[in-house]
Amino acid sequence: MLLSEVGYARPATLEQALGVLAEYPGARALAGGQTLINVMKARAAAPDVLVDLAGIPELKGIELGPDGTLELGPMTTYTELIASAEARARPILGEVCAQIADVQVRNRGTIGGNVCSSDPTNHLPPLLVALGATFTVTGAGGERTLPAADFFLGVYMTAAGPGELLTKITVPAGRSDGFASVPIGVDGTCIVNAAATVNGGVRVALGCVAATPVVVEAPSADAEAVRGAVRAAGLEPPSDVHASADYRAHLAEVVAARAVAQAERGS
Amino acid sequence: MKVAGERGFEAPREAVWRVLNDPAAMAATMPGVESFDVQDDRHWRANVKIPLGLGTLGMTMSMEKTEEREPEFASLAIKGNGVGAILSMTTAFNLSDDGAGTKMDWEADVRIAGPVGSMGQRVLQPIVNQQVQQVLAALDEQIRKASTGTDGPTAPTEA
Amino acid sequence: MEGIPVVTAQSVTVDVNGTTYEREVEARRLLIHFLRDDLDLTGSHVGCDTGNCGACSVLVDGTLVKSCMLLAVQADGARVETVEGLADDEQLSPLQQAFSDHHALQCGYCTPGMLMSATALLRENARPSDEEIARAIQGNICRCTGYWNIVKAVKAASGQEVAE
Amino acid sequence: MTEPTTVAEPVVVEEAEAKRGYAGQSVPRKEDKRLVQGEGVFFDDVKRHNMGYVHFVRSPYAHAKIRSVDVSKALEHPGVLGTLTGDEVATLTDPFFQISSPPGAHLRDFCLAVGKARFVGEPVAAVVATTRETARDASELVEVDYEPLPALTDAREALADDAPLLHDEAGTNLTWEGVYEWGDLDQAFAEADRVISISELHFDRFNSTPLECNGALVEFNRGTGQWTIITNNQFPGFAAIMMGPAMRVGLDKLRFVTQDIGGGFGNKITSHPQLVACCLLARKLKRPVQWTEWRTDFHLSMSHGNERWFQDTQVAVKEDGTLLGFRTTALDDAGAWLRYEPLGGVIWAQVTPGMYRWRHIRLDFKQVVTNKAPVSPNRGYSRMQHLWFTERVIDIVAHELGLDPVEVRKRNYIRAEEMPYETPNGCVYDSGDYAKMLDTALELVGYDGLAEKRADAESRGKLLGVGIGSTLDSGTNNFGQSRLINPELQFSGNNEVATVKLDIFGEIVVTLGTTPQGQSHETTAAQVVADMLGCSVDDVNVRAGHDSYWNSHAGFSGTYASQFAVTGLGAVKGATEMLAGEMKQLASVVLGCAPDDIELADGFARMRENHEAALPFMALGAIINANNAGLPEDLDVTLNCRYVYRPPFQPPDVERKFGNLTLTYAAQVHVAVVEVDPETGVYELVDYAAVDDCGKRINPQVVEGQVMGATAQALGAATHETFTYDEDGNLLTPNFYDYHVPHALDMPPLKTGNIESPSPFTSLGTKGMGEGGGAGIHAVCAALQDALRPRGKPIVYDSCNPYHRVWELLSDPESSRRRVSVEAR
Repeated sequence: MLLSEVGYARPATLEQALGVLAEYPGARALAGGQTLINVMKARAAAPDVLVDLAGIPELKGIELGPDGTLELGPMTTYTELIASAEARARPILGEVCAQIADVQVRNRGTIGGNVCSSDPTNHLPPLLVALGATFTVTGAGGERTLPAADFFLGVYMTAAGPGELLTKITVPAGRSDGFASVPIGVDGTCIVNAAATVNGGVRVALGCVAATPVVVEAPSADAEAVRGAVRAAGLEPPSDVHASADYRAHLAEVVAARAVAQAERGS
Repeated sequence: MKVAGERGFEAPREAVWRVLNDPAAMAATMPGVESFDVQDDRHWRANVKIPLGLGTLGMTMSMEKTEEREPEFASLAIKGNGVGAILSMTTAFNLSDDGAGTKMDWEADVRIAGPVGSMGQRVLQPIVNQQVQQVLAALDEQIRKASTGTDGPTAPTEA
Repeated sequence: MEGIPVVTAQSVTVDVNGTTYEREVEARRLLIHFLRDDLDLTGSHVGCDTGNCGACSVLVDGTLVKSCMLLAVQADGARVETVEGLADDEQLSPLQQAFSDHHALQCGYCTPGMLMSATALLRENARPSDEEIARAIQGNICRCTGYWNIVKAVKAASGQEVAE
Repeated sequence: MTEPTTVAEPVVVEEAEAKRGYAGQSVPRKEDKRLVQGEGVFFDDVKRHNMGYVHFVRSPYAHAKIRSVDVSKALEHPGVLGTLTGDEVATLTDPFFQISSPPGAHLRDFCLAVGKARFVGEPVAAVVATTRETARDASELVEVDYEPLPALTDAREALADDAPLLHDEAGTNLTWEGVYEWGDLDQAFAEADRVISISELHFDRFNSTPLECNGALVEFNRGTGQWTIITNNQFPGFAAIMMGPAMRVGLDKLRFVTQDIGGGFGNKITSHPQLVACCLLARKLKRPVQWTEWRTDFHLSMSHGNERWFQDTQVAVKEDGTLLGFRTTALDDAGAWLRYEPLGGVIWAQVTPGMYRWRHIRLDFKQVVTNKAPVSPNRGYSRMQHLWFTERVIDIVAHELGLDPVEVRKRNYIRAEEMPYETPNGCVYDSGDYAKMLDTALELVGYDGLAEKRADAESRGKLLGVGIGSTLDSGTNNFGQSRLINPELQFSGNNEVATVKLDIFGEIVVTLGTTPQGQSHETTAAQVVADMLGCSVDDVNVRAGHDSYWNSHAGFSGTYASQFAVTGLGAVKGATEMLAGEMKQLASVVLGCAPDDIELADGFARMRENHEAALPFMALGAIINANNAGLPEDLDVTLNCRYVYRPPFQPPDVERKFGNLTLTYAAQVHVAVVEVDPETGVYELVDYAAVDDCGKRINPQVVEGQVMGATAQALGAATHETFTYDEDGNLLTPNFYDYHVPHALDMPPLKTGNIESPSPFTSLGTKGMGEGGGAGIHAVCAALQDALRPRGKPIVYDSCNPYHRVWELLSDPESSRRRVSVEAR
């Protein structure tokens, strides 16, 4: 419950934030804090410095381009995204954010924090991978853009390396998306989740079955085809108190098919 | 938590064995090693800061070679003591010739206790897997370096 | 590049329920401990160490948050509302009164956080349904009541009929 | 979730004496005004000048020798005020008194681990510093040299030759065992048409996780040698008995103070080790010390409910489903220490036959220690495990014999006309009508229309099941049952105290010996007093909380074991009767009549025949307290009355393990309707009814609140709540991340009903209540077994059925079925 001593900085600009991150190798960005502060309470992590991103206007906001592309500021809270008229261009985003945790967490937690914490049970990593989002990462050396699938490197590890920040999430246009999960209790932590799109091919990203989302392409939206594709992916999910590896692998097939079915209904 | 695997190296068995038994080379494969000292040919100690993305986990690790049959088999017992965690691990590897290269069968039993352990297995198991993958990738690099004499990076790239 | 300050402690000014407080506080201090230990506002409680239970729920600049997942320094300059500010001069608010009328509390430990969540809900939604109420208090754990009477109380406080 | 529905007309079995008054009414709670304003005083709200914060260093190992503990670096840390280690504790204190007979009696239990750590999270040392954060920082600097030992985490392996031995002093992990046998088992099995064997059932480890964890603020008065312990311990009487001898001081040196407690459910009975550590630190450091237990600490180390295996069960049954008897072995996992145990080894016997008429019963109780957190009472303590077992047996028997579980229950329930009913072991069920309760519950869920609902669920690809959980909530312990555990123990009976006084300005002041945690004692006590004194509840001031300085506590004071409505209110009634008598006597002297001519009404003591001749309570209070010159010398009136309620118990017969172990038996029948998704094992409670009978209800709203809360806890325990350990003894559910308790959206629609069967044995017709919610666990297990029947008739064998277990039952029903066999005779 009690944090180790930590430094705190509240930059007003992206440049200042990157400056602090560069100066202190043990610094970590503080977004909504709904994961990081808890990890610090357990003292499972003890960053030297927290760089509070709340005061940086350019990291906020949602913009809808003329072609339907959504540009999401990483400091957008779930609540803001749910309420955003622009974000309804890709309705699944708001629908999934509304399932995350509870009101309080949605009020503080940010979409950037969700993906940067890269907890395998989070909702947004598989969703954004399935939607084919791209992430813009900014560091002292400038900006680079990479597909969501390449952003997630491991548990708590992303391509946003030391001295870098996730500065933008770009979601392409599309409507036919689905999301399904088996959580622990209503809207609890996910045991397994899956996001799907059928904009073009059938693309599923599975969460909770590996350190990072696992992408599965199915030959058709038929439930058996989807399940077969998941089976063929040869998942080796972790086992824990909520699910054995076998059960997780089984659920992965079920939720994949359900996510695809929802996506089909939306198309 | 048990993990195991098999890995091929494009180097002769002796070269692989040398790297696996060279504390300095091994230190270079481990994530976040800050200092390393060899107490005797069976005991090493290291101070590490394992990168965990949200922060680092500082640990003092002591390693003991518990069994050795040159040039094919060795086993190690590793103990780590840190603020957030206590780690204990036993690992063993078996080397065999595979054409011009070497095949390594390895297994490890990793146990973690303490606050980090309380973060949940869903997180720990993948973390252990990814650390193992990093070690193996770095090992590749060290073996390549040792067998070709070229300078590769001495430590894995920190994500 | 001109570095910005990195501090391990700083002065924090907050307005809590209409009173301004200024205190020197360590950066690592959670808002809940700042409220309880430094400001002696012990109405908000701690029931977990993982951000799950919601007993520490308060409003920061009108937004419902769990004050155990916020550093006190992050609340610098903010307006904070806690359970201590709900009643007007000992006169219970309709929501507080409804909690009592419908036996929506037993030990009373989760109640302050629960009231803040309900307050936030009623400000946005004057006539919530049962489902909306349950969703609004999803982040608040109560181990005594089973929630049924809490839903009933919030509904009654919004002026809607409830079954007796 | 939706609002609860209540049957409009409570079914009243026996018309209670029709008398207008507060008793029987849902009077608004006195506690609420402060609690809804955040003005309750919980232990952690109290501060003292210069107080230090305690942080415990806890073992990361389930089982390890402690070679050394070095606090030197911690002591050098700025802000650190001092430390406490096991070595110090071993010289400053004696081991806690053990309830058990040998070999459990040989355990040497101190407030910190001495020489060896026996579970993950066990306190090994303590550090005190000027802030909470600093104390934790410094605790990380304490260097403990551990030598890890193999851990014992499965009770079933505790007796193996190569099992790790937890306590060398005991020489075995089997710390207590006892054989209970009543009736004639041979005859029962000879008469049986069928014998159903069940190889193993498992009641899982969980607890009710009160939202406030344990803690205390402890001050030491060096002048008087007395400690003041401001704490949320819910059974100070027990804590004092444990702490005094260990600390080598008299009990008056331990002053316990409590105001508000954030839930207890039994889980706050065994905090005495930590309280001793705090006492030692307060004395050593010459300043108040404060300890707050955090959630993860609580999960790791405090008060798990008893985990129990029922092995080699055999049930003797007639063809028509008449139950004759059973035999079983109960293997109880106590965790690492016997902090309240082995009382669980006898408490279950209060409900030996469950609600059924079988007369031939044998139960071999074995309790073992393991490298897990120590167990202690949890709402429904020890009876819940046993009643879950009897309910599981009923459903398994019914399903295996092709009978209807409703009919089997009705055939075997003890009948209303048999009350009071003496059980095979001499307990007396006071009153009740279980069949009527079942009918009420079934009606609430529309049982007659269930086939339709089943078909509807099927059309949606779901499996619908209905399950019954019937259970008893035995209240008011006879502590004499402890002698069945250890004949040397000098405990029996029970008691509780209240004082009621009329103060100088006419204020009625009540003190209780209890330590309520949400049970509304202030309100219900005021109702009883107001009715008896003929005044308003608003005129009755019931002091909040408990303070052993008030001298209103007895040896068994506390709040536990469903007894306030009997012992607490019995004491209140007794003290109020005394006060009423004194008030009448005083008024009669003043008004010049006989005491019998006086009545108390509307805040006056007045002559029955002449209401004009009246004295307001204020006058009476003033006369005795401030204006007493000239009163007759022989007038023995203080208007300050103390009464100790003592239930009418006899010590049980230790040889036969026979006797009345409990005074009252409230009953609950719950019915759950569940829908299972056969593709995933995920299920949802789609309907739920809880029918309660706790005799005379003083405050129906409060009673219903207890029913609802206990139900919610049971539903949590039935679905997700489990303290599961890995083979190394790491707790896999150490906080609310992985230990999922029900949230608002998890709650099913709830319908409640009630029956009132007043207890013939209590002064108010009340029965203790609040612990009967375990019925929910039984009902959910039964509903799942019913729902899954079309899929290979799996047997629900565990009390906790998270989705993965349901999926296992669905995908491999056979392995669960192998646990059960039916032999035709």
